[in-house]
Amino acid sequence: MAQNNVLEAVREALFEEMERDGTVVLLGEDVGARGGVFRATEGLQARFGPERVIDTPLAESGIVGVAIGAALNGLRPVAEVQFADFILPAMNQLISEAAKMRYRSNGAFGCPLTVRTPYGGGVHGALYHSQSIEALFCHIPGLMVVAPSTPYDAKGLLKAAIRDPDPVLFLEHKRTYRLIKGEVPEGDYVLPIGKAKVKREGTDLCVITYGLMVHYSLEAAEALAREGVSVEVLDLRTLLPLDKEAVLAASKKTGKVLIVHEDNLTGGLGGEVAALIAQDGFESLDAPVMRLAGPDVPAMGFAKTLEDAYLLSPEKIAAALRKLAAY
Amino acid sequence: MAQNNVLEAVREALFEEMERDGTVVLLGEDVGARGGVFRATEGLQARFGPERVIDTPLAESGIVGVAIGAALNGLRPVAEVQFADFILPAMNQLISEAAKMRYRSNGAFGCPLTVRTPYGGGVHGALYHSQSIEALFCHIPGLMVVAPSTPYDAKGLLKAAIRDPDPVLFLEHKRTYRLIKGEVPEGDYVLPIGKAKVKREGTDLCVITYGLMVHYSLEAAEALAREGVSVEVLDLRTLLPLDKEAVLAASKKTGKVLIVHEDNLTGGLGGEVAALIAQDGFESLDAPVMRLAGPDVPAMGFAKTLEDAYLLSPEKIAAALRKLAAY
Amino acid sequence: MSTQPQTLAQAPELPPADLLKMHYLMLLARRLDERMWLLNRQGKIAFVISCQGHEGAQVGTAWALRPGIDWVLPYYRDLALVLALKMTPREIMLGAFARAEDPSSGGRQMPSHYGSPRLKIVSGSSPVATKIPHAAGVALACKLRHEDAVTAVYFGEGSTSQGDFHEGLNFAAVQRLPVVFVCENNEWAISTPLSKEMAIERVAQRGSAYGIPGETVNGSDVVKVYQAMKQAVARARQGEGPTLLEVLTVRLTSHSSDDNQFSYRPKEELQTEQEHHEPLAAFARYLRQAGVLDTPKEQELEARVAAEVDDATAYAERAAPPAPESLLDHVYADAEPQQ
Amino acid sequence: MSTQPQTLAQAPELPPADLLKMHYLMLLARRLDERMWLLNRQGKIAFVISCQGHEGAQVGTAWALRPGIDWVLPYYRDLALVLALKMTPREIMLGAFARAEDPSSGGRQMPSHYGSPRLKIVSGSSPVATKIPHAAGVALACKLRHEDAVTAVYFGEGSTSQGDFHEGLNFAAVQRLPVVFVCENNEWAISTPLSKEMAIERVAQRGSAYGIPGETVNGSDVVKVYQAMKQAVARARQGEGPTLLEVLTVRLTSHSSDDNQFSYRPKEELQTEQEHHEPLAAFARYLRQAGVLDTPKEQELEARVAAEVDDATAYAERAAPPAPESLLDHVYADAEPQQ
Ligand SMILES: Cc1ncc(C[n+]2csc(CCOP(=O)(O)OP(=O)(O)O)c2C)c(N)n1
Ligand SMILES: Cc1ncc(C[n+]2csc(CCOP(=O)(O)OP(=O)(O)O)c2C)c(N)n1
Ligand SMILES: [Mg+2]
Ligand SMILES: [Mg+2]
Repeated sequence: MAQNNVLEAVREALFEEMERDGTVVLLGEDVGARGGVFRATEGLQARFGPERVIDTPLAESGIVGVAIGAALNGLRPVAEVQFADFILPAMNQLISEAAKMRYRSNGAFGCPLTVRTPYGGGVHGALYHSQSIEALFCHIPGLMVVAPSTPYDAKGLLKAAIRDPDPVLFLEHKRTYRLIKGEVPEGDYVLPIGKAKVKREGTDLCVITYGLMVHYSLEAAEALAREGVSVEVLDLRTLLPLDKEAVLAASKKTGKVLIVHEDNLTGGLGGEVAALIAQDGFESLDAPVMRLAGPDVPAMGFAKTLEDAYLLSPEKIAAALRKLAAY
Repeated sequence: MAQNNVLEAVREALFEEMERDGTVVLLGEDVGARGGVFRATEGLQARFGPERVIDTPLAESGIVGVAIGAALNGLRPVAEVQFADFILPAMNQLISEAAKMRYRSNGAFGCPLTVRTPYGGGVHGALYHSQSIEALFCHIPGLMVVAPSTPYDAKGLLKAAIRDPDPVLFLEHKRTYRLIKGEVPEGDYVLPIGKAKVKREGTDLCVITYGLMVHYSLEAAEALAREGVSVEVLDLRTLLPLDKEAVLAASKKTGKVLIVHEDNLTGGLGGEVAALIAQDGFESLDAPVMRLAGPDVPAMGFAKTLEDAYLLSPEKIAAALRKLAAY
Repeated sequence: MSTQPQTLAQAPELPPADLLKMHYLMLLARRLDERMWLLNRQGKIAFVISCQGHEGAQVGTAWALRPGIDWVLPYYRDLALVLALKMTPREIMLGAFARAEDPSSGGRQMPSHYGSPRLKIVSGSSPVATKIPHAAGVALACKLRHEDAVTAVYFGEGSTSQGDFHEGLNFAAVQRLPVVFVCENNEWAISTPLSKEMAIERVAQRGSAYGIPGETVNGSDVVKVYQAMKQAVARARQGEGPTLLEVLTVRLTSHSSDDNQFSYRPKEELQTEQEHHEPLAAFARYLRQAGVLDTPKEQELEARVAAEVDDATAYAERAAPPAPESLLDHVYADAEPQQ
Repeated sequence: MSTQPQTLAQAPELPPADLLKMHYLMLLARRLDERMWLLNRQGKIAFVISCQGHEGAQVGTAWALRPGIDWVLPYYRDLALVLALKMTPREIMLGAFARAEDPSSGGRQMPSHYGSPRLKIVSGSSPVATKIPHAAGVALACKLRHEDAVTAVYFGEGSTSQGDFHEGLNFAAVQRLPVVFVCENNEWAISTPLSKEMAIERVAQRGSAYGIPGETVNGSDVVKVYQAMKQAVARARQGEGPTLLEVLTVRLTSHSSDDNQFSYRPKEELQTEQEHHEPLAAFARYLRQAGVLDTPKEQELEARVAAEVDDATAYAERAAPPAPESLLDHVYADAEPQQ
């Protein structure tokens, strides 16, 4: 099997889906000759032509709005938002339109739209090229939010997103693009949206997380293993709908939960996960449900000192785990 | 003291602040001769002129964007978004601009902006005139989110919002506008942003809530009192920043917590409140932290059957309290 | 809007039967609309938003479209338009009464939020202008499949202030998509007059910002409206790209049943407008002059329309509301409906 | 962009001293910019986005503004503009190195996100076009206080596709606000050519959608740029409302240090552009012809600029980065800074 990085896995999924299904079209800023600013769509316009890989004007609401219209009328559009931070002008289209289309038409119209966007920090992107935006969408019934952490998951889940009859926000952590490599089967496979994955089995504590933090948490778990503490790591993979069974199973098994995300703490997805456990997993808890997340500041700064101060690390996660283990 | 409803309290606060401070200006759709679609700004254009009460074009991003510019340059704008559902086109201005202005300029520029908007259901507003949008903003450091439940709080908190040097989203539950009456002192008083209020003392259980649900919860608490169960009711009043001390105090005092909101459950503010308690109030919990909220559907329907099915009621809250009491 | 007396265009290409059908549809829309206000005042339906004064713009443009073939994205004033596209009075009243059978939304949306996959009427929301980029997307799909369907999207002049208007027209212009952007300009956005919405006289002037033709036509001259729309549709179909078509209308009612327009609108303004731009009366006059309509025919039409309105009202009033549990249906495709 | 050889405008109102200062600022901007690329390639600064090719547009327009009195909302290409508004090379380099002393953001924002309350340069963000409604709001406040300050806001042509462009211009036009909207049209938005951004030839055509004047001027003819801006500023100051001023420029570099423009842009295109529109060389030629500049003067200028660039680089390189704990400061006004 090929060793690919996340970027290559995304590109492969797009390529294969476009080959397979003539209704799949890409649209976004600079997705054509440039192949996107991260090169995720490189070569696709050359292969599929400018009618199916569309360089759009610089207008995110328009991009998503046009994609919604195309989705209503038989296409399977994959819209790229160049950086997740720039999805905000499209919030109205995503929340008022894409998410509510099926519901408001009593099932008559569907919106099989995928919106891909790179999110997250650690690439000196400063305040407006580093943000995590998932929490804003994990509150929106009618949407799905997917955030893979590995090349394998990225390919299988992106294919699932494109084939799904409902709108999916597909979040690609930009730090993982080139950093994270792994085996990716050539050819077609699809992973189910809505299923978390146990990345490491453990019995004393569990970490529930997603995205880049999966890798940092695995490193932290390794460190704790060396200290004799067994840590389970659950990768949510899909953020909406949450895999409640997997969350409650991990919590029940270990009795001590640490929820980790890069996004800032207050109002983040961790609150929902903690609330779920505090209500439905209460009886098996041996300790407070802990959250470790980015600080409550608008975003991470450009200076390396500020970026490092904002970001979590394997060390910070290990420290939180030690505290929890000692409870 | 005068008995006013919430609408009158809002209008009075606006009037008094405009009298007091010549830099306060209002802007929004139909805020002038029409006095806003709910008449919250009635009479203000006649009194203060079209230069200070500005009927804008139909463009929410523009309204908020212009207000931000005005706020940067010495004014205290109060922007009205006609219905909270229509704040979504302005998300980028609110999150990328208003919330981050001070932070990104390292404290050099401030943004003393207030955005008022009517939210919530129960007025046959259907999918797009009934939504609760607070959760989307309670995740945004740099913003404050205020949601009063009574005329007294509405007046005092709106004045605080207008005088605050940072951006405040001021949410007025439209069902409370005419329904909820109460004493409102004439003349100036200001209530602090960030402070919850115990609306009813109790010892067995507590309800943590805000907005219209405060009134429904008080009714439910009354019903439980008749059954010999003592329920405390905490009105959050400010949703960001949360009054953590008040939340933890209520939880500690009663050991059993029910969080109630009209907004749909998943990703709602209740998750954050529950997570706070599950982490910092864990040791005094006698039962799972329960949430009662709107169902996870895009919004409430127009048909009365659908609206009623969506909405919480004193009875539904009382039923949840009984279940929790029996735990 | 100019107050010059209008001269109605000649329409050799429209046979008398068509002209009469158009008149019938305008009348039907007017009478249905009036009945809804009555029902609202009786407390039977919770909300009305009117087409009154816009019927000429709507039926005139609709006549250049092929119902069920061309795609249409209407807005809340477009009752006469959707009737012309073959929605039935019963379907309209089912929406007004928020019944389970309402084909647009099953009673979920406010009245006048039309939708029908069968008729290629795209479900619309309440936030204005969001549908304008949708229209470009719908047309993009048609173009990709080399279909000759045209997409028409409707909106008020106030809604052209929204960013989505700009982004939608720009995208369609760059891609030369087969879309007609129809602006029904009644010079009011609720209480906001044209002069506070924009610093131009004619919305059509906005076409030049996108490199597309912008045209203005008087909405009480139904035949001219038809001709202008026909040209725009032909341009679209021939691959010459989008047109911005502005149709001047008059809002005869308050903005909606929740509004009272005389709190901000001078009565005389409305009267003047009414005299010069009331489309139903103007079209009837034209048809009489053309010898297509006479008093007996008109009485017959009124009777037929009244019966249809009665039937639709009675049918919808008796129809069942959506079941409470159905509020959980159709959040996602794979969620089984509960009933 | 037309490739006709340009004829530089005469500028009787600009004394030689001004012309020389303008040239100095353009040169300073160019050399600072070049140095930043060097530092980027050395791994010393993480990101560069260039003004190269835009200096004429920026200094020409700046010359019609009063630094510290008129309000300016620049965008990331506006290095020459902010230098003309009296930001210093040290301040620029402090931003490039993301130092605590960076006056724009204390090292929080990417380089070229300028801000200074003292100079009335409004802090900008990365999402494009959001600042356009801000400019209207800033001007609204000036108008309300009957100040004669004008507000100028700058952006690229690609950014005119955003809804906020439309909403901002429309608001300013309706309220007749004292704003000049300056579009630096380099015909590229990263890799997207003008033809995929809009179906018009000139951004200035968009003015008519708002009922405001739209004008196009060649950015390598600095004096003409100045004259056009002066007129627009005068109009604003006299209460005649906003102007959309398009200045044609050439993007001499890749979009940013993260881009390689030859992956999408034909080399010849850039060469042609460069020959005809390179503003620094064109202005120098003009000054020589006018007898204001000669070789010794130019050498002297180059030496002075080099020294300034060296000083700024050395100063900023030595300056301290922001303290890690300071990331918690300035979320709200009442939060005490931690240090
Ligand atoms: C985004 C958004 N903001 C506000 C509203 C509230 N609203 C409904 S209709 C309307 C006025 C629309 O005016 P216009 O577009 O001219 O259409 P008309 O009603 O005059 O036909 C407003 C402000 C809305 N529906 N959507
Ligand atoms: C809302 C938003 N979307 C995308 C981007 C990414 N981006 C940065 S600059 C740019 C191109 C801007 O082109 P133009 O406005 O012509 O300015 P130029 O760089 O050519 O001077 C893009 C797409 C952004 N900054 N903001
Ligand atoms: Mg109108
Ligand atoms: Mg450009």
